[in-house]
Order: sequence, then structure tokens, then C-alpha cells
Amino acid sequence: MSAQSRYPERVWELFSQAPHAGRPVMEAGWRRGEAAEPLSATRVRVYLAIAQGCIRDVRYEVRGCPFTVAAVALLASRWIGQPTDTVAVDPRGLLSELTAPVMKLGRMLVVEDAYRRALQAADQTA
Amino acid sequence: MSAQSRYPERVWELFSQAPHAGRPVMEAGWRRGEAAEPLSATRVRVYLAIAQGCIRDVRYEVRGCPFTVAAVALLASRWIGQPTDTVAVDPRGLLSELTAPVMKLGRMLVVEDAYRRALQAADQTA
Amino acid sequence: MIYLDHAATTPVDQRVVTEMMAVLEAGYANPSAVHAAGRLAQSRVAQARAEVARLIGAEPGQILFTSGATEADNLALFGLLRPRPNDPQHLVTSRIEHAAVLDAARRLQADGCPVSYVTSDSTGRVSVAAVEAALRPETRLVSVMLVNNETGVVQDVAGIARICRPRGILVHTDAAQALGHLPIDVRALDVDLMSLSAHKMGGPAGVGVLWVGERAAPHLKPILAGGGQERGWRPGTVPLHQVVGMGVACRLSMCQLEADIDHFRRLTDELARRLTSLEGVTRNGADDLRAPHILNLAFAAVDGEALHASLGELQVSGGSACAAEKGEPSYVLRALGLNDAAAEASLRLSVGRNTTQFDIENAAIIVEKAVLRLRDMGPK
Amino acid sequence: MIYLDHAATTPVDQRVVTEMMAVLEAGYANPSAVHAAGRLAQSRVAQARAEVARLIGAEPGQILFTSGATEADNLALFGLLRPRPNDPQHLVTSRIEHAAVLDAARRLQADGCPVSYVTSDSTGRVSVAAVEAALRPETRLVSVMLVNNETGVVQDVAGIARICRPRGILVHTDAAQALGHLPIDVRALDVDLMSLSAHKMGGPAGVGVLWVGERAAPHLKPILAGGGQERGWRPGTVPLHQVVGMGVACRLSMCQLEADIDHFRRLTDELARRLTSLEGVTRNGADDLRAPHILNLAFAAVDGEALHASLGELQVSGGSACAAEKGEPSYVLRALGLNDAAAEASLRLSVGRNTTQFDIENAAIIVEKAVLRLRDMGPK
Ligand SMILES: Cc1ncc(COP(=O)(O)O)c(C=O)c1O
Ligand SMILES: Cc1ncc(COP(=O)(O)O)c(C=O)c1O
Repeated sequence: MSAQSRYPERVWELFSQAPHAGRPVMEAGWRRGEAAEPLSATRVRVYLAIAQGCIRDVRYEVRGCPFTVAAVALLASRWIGQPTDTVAVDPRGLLSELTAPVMKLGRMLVVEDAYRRALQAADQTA
Repeated sequence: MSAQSRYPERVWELFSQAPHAGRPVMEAGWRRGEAAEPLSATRVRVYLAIAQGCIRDVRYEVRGCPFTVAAVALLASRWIGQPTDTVAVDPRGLLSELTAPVMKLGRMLVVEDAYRRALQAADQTA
Repeated sequence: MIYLDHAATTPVDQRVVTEMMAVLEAGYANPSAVHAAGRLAQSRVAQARAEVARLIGAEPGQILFTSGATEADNLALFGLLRPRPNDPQHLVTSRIEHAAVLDAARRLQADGCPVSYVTSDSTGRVSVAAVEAALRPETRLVSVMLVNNETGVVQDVAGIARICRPRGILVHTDAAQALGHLPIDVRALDVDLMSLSAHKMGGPAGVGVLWVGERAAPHLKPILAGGGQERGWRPGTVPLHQVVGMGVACRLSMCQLEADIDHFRRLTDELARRLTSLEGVTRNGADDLRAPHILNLAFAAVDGEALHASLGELQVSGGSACAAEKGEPSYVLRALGLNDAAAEASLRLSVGRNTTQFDIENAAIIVEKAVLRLRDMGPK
Repeated sequence: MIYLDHAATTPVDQRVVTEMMAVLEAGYANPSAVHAAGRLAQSRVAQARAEVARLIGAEPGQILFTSGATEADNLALFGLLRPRPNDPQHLVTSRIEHAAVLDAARRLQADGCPVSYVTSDSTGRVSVAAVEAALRPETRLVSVMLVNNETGVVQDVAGIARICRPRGILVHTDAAQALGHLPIDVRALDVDLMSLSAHKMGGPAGVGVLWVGERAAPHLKPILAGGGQERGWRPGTVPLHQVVGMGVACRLSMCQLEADIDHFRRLTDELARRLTSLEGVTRNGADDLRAPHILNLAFAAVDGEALHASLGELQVSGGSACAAEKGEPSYVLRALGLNDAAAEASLRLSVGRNTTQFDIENAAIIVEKAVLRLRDMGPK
């Protein structure tokens, strides 16, 4: 028995595998959005590769609790391949999808901000 | 280990053997003295066989705690063979001789009374 | 040694020892700690809670572990009654309660809580009418034990609860002597709080329970301050081996309570038959009201201390262990109408699972011999 | 499983288990009962009292058994301070005390006792000067722990006692984390009351001690009411196996304290050496002040919850077990100047007798891997 039994299986998997985590090798051509919450020192940075109105790829950096990491990773997997005008973040939806406690709502808002800002950002033309 | 370890060895021996205990077969010729203390229901009856100013024999009946029984028995052994004008009871002396707790003083006074009354009594001439 | 003092404490059942030992050797961690061993420990605590609950017809969540029935009694009284100048909180209890309740009541009284003490009748029972007569508009709590620890007399706690319920008065019962000796159902009794102790029924000393029903729960305040263990009612690291021990003892009782009761009853009936055949031996407390494991007899025309000193290897109590330590005659027996001397010349004989028919025969012989010798020695 | 949470609770030493089981199986009776088995039990209690006393340089008669350090802490504070309108009884304590002291202090405060809370400096120590500054003419009691349960920092209790003595102020110290980990001498410390717990040093949970020195004894009032056990200060049947277990644990510590300390120190030093070689790892509490068995480290740039979740089979605490249950960041670490996030990203690593060099190597690898992965994942 280990710490994983304290988290829903899905959350644990996303937290421990963190698919798509990392920074793009070359930031040129990626949009970037960042958000933070100082009290818990949560920080999320999202990178989106967008071409022809479509999200080709997602990368992220995150410092946060397992639910936060899971939410960021979940959205990354889900957004890849979507047209930019169909994607959105629903913080309460994330909470219930991950069966996270309500006190995690603040962190889901950080995740939303980071994704939203990345979507609205201009390309990083280096 | 048994109850005896709660009592001084001397007291235990006198209580469990109770030498000279009992009522004389024929009371005629014996003097008798009795004393009681109702709260603890202690009762002591002493019989003295006296001839020519000398205590030839002692018998007693006693309902009382082990210290009381020991005191009555101790005096019986000690008085047998003594001239009546040399015997006496010293309640405080009994306490210390039997290493009894002070709260037993009242019972030693009952013992004293019974012996004193027997000494002062007239012969039971049946 | 013939041990007929099970009402003071019972040997720990071998099956309980085995499970306690397993816990001690496994070295589980603090049940409050967040990590894996802590969670394992928590599930053992939950199991123990369920085992106790099942034996008294309660919910596991209502079982609050304490260091014993003494603490449980204290928690019930101090936890519900807070003396305040402008809010008199009246307590009704009985003169035959265990020292844990009586001393707590006296302390509350000293702090400004009005307390009424109801006495028992000559059968050893606190009558429902007497409790009812003591009730006041400001009565908050009634505390009457389920089985008296000296006479074994079973109290009419259900009857007492019945008159308290419509008045909104909470009812506590100290069931330390009842657990494992009577079927107990908190719903049928309709009480609000119940104190239990493990070491009176084959479990270890140093662990007990306060059962807290839903009417009492919102009002209960803790005595001890500290960590949030036991829903904040009882701080301190929960001693896993102890709690497991109490759980196992209750589980065992669950499956052999009827057999235990038969066994206890047969032994005490036999002992009573033998000893009451002596002259001047009377029962303290009505025979048809007594719990199966306790027999209390008064011996006329012998000195109490001499009687106790004459029992050799037979181990019994005069009164409760606590009263015995103080060397005072039993207040419970005096409430029955006995004087000091008669109370002291009484024996409480209490049996347990390991007591045999042979023990009873030998005990009867020892007591009979002692009584006859002392009477023989006494003034006729 | 690698268990580095000995400050929460230690496994019971096998030698202690063996002696406890012997007691449980022998089925000794209630130590208060007057008969032979009771007297035998009493002599075992007396022996245990002497064994605890010897380890702290006290007299056996001053050892008061309780259900643990929580109850001992409560008894010290509630037992000495009685809030009264016209007699302000001021308490000085620290912000880094265990919940048992802090919650008791808060309760006293709510009941009308003025309380001053002294904070620790960034080394984790409560300075003597800060305590002195908090003293008032009406100060009755100062309560400062001997070893903090989160940082392991040893407090200058002797220094604090030195300034209290001439003012006639009583001094209590919670030594739950010190017993078995430091040499303790109540005379040298010159304190008046000391709380101890068995399950922090190889003994069973559910038993502790309040040592009561001669200056405090005349003033101490019991919390619990009931039978006259423990000189009237602590009613309830004394749980013999528990008390014997604590005695044995103290006896063992008496003869191997130096070896234990060496062992603990070597292990935590090694762990500190390995982990502080990582960047952004700092000690919580000054290293030269810490008890040998506890190491508390802060890890920069990682999320605390994620760190704890990443430790796999390594079992440690963030703060104390009690604080962890509430899910609040440690108030002790915040007193050191850490913010919430930094306090949460801290690990308390505590070792025991059975911890091996191999455990330490593996623990270091687990922590290092977790920290590097989380940092790698985080924004650079
Ligand atoms: C009726 C009753 N209540 C309470 C107690 C105290 O129980 P414990 O020893 O568990 O504190 C006892 C036993 O001494 C008892 O007989
Ligand atoms: C410093 C300190 N005091 C008191 C306690 C409480 O001890 P116990 O679990 O014996 O009640 C602990 C342990 O939790 C502690 O570390």
C-alpha cells in the first residue's frame, strides 16, 4: 500500500506519468500562458503549438499538488488535435472529473488561467 | 502469599491459633468479664479461674479483627500463673507490641475492659 | 489460588492476548498518521469500533475509545454538564454508583451544579419512582448504572430512560459490569450515553468506551485538550493494541454470551446454595435482580476483617477495589440498610470464564470453615 | 516499507512485548485489590515506577501513570491552573508546543486564564529572554517542551527554569520526544513537572507519565474523578501490562541510551549529508540544537503535497501526526519563519532503534528522485 491509494486511480496515473510534460525544445511558434497562486506556490505554464486554427501540440510545466498536475496533463491530452474555437476549460468540471475535493477549486482556476492565457497569447516569435 | 502477609507474624500466629480460646466446660468457680463496642460489633468475654490470689487459667470468647483476637490471646497466655495483684492491661502497650495501627486503639480498650471486669468480678457460683 | 474477584478485573482471554501480541509485534504506526501503516492501523481501529458497537446494538461511529470506564464516566458527566451561574444544570444520580460517577458528581456539585442522589431500596435497586421524584425542570442528565459492581443488581435503566425521554433529559448508564454479562441493546434501553470497560470482560485494562448516542453527541464537550483524535472528543495517540484487545473481547462475547451467562449463573447459584445453607447468611441485593457473575453475601456474627483474613488462598473483595483501598465500609451495602459491621462482614464473590465447579466447591468449603471457626471463637 | 516516522510512534521493542505478554498471560489482578494477586500487581507497578524514575533522576513516588503524554500535559496545565475571577493565574507557554499543551492553554484562556505565547527564533529555539519578557507577577506556570516533535530542536528548559525559580513560578516540560533520546535529569533541569510517553521510545501506546516534583505536588488537582488510584491524582484501574511495558522500555533505555543516541545521530547525520547535497534543501531548526533522532528538511521549488505523494514506500510525516490529520500546514515550521508552501514542502524524517544504514540510503534515493522529478516538471 502506498500514497497512491489516497488518490483516485486516474489522478494517480496522470500525476505519476505526466504525459506531455516539459518545455518545447524550440519555443518559436508556440504560444505560452502562465498563472500562479502564491499561497500554495502553485505555478502552471502551458505551451500550445497552433497551426491553421488547430492545436497541434501541448507542453506544460507545473508545480502543484497531484490534482493540479493531473488536471494540467488531462487537458494537454484532450486539447491536442482540437480546433482552437472548440476548446475550453471548466474548472468545476475538472474537479468532478478528477473527484478532487472542493478545496482544490482554486488550483483548477490557476490551470484554467494558464490554458486560457496560452490560447489568447500571440505566437512567441523568437 | 496470603492474607497473613498483611499482618505481623506474631499477630497472625495468635489469630490463627487463638490459644486458650473457648468457654470453660463448667463456669462455676470462674470469674467473667465482658465488653463490647457496637460500631464494629467487637465483643470480648474473658473467663478467669482464680485461686489463692493467683490466676490458674484463662479462657475467652471473642468476635473481633485479627489484632483484637491476638491481643485477647496474648493476655490469656501472659496472665496464666500470675498473681492477680501484678496483672494489668496497657492498651497502648498492646498496640505497639502487636505493631497494630492506631485506629485499633478502641478495640484494645475493649480488650482491657473485658479483662479488668473479669478481674473485678465475683466468682460465678452456679 | 481461587480467584473469585472477576468483578474487580478478569484475566485477559488468551485469544485476546494473542491478537494484541500480533499487533504489538507487527509494529503498526500511529493510527492518525497519514501514511500507509497509519491507514492500516486506522482500519484495525475501525474494526474494533464495529466489534464493540455490534455487542451493544450501536453504530461504529458512536464508539469513543477512552482509557477505561472511569474516564468514560467522567467524560459523560463533565462533558455534558457545565456549571454556569445563570443556567443551573441539574444532575440526578444514585448513591450506589461507582466512585467514577459519584466523585465526578461531587466535583460538579462543588463547582455549582445542583445534584440529587437517589438511594436504592433494600433489594439494591434504584426505583424509577425515586428517580422521577428527583427530576426538576432544569434536570439535564440522569446517570444510573446498569449493573451494580458490588451487589450485581441490575438496575431498571430502561424504565428510568422512559420517564426522562418525554422531558428531554439525557440518560447515561455505566455498563462496565454489564458488558459481557448481560445482553445489552442501547436502542432498547433508549439511553444516550453508556460507559464500558474492557478489563471486566476478558479484555485488557486501560481501555474503555463511551458510547455517545445521537441526542447526546451535539452537546458533548471533551475533557482533555490536544490532537483531534476520536472526533475531537478524546485526544492522544489511540493505543492500537488496546483498542484491538477490546474489540476482540467484544467479538468473543458476541458469540458466546449465552454460554457465558449460563456458566456464570450456574456457578454463582451453586455457591449461593452452599453458603446460604449456613445459618445467618443473607444475600445483599435481591437474587432475582442480580447479574449472573456476582454474588454478595452477609455473614452474621463474625468480624468482617477477621473473615477476610481467614480466606487463605480464596481471593474475593469486600466492596469494590477502590473502596477497599480506602478501608471504608461499602457505601453500596450501607444503602441497602446494612450497618458498618454487617457491610464489613460481607463478601463479594464474582466468577469468570475460567472459574470451575471445583473452584466453587473449594471456595464454599473455605468460607464455611472460616465462618464456623470465627463463630465458634465468638461469644455465644 | 521504510519507516522514518519514529517521532510519531515507534514499534514496541520485542523485549517489551515479551514482558507485557507475560503480564497479560499471568492474569494478575487489579493492583488496587487488597488480596494476594493485587499485592503482586502492586509490586510490579512499583517496579515500573522505579524504572521510569531512574531514567530521569526522580523518586519513584513522584511518577504518576497516565494514559499518555497528552493526558500528562493536560493534567499539568489543568491540574495547576484554576481560572478564578479574582485570582488571575497567568500561564506562559510557546507557540511550538504539542497540541496537547496548546489546546489546553487555549481552553484555559477561554475560561479566563491569561496566557502568553512565546515564539521561537529561526533556529527553532524559544529563547530564555523571550520567556523572561513574558513573565508577570501573577505568572504561575511556564510550560516549554524539552524536544520539539517536528524540528527535534532541544529547548533550553534548564535556562528557563533558572529564571522561574527565584520568582516561585512552577515549570512544566513536555519531554515526550526527549525520553530515550537524550539523557534527562529532572534535578539538573530543576523543573517541577515533566510529561513522558512510552510509545515514542519502544514502549506501548496508551501509557505515559506525569512526573510531579515536590514543589508542584501540593498544588496539583486531578482532572478525572473516581477511585483513589495514583494517590488520588489519576483514578481508574491501573493497566498493569501497560505500566510494566513503559517500565521495561525505560529500563532498556537506561542501559543502552548512549548506544541509541550514537545510532540515531549517525543515521540522521548521514541522511542530512546526502539530502543537503541537493540544491535548495535547507534544515528546519539549527543542526547543533537538534535531538539525535529527528531531521526536518525544507525542499525549495516543489509542491509539498506532490512531494509527500511521491515517496512511495518511504513513510514520514510532514508535521506531527495530529496536525497532519487536520491537513493544516505546521504551525511549528511557520514559527521558524517558513510560509505555508515551504512548511508543506518539508519532511520530518525520524529514526529509531531498528532503522538501518540501508534504510537511510534507500530513503535518500527515494527523496532525491522525487524532488528531482518534481522540479524537472516545474516551471524553470
Ligand atoms: C461499575 C463500574 N464503573 C466503572 C469502573 C471503572 O472502570 P475502569 O477500571 O475501566 O476505569 C468499574 C471498575 O472498577 C466498575 O465496576
Ligand atoms: C511532544 C509531544 N507531546 C505529547 C505527545 C502526545 O503523546 P501521547 O500520544 O502519549 O498522548 C506527543 C506525541 O504525539 C509529542 O510528540
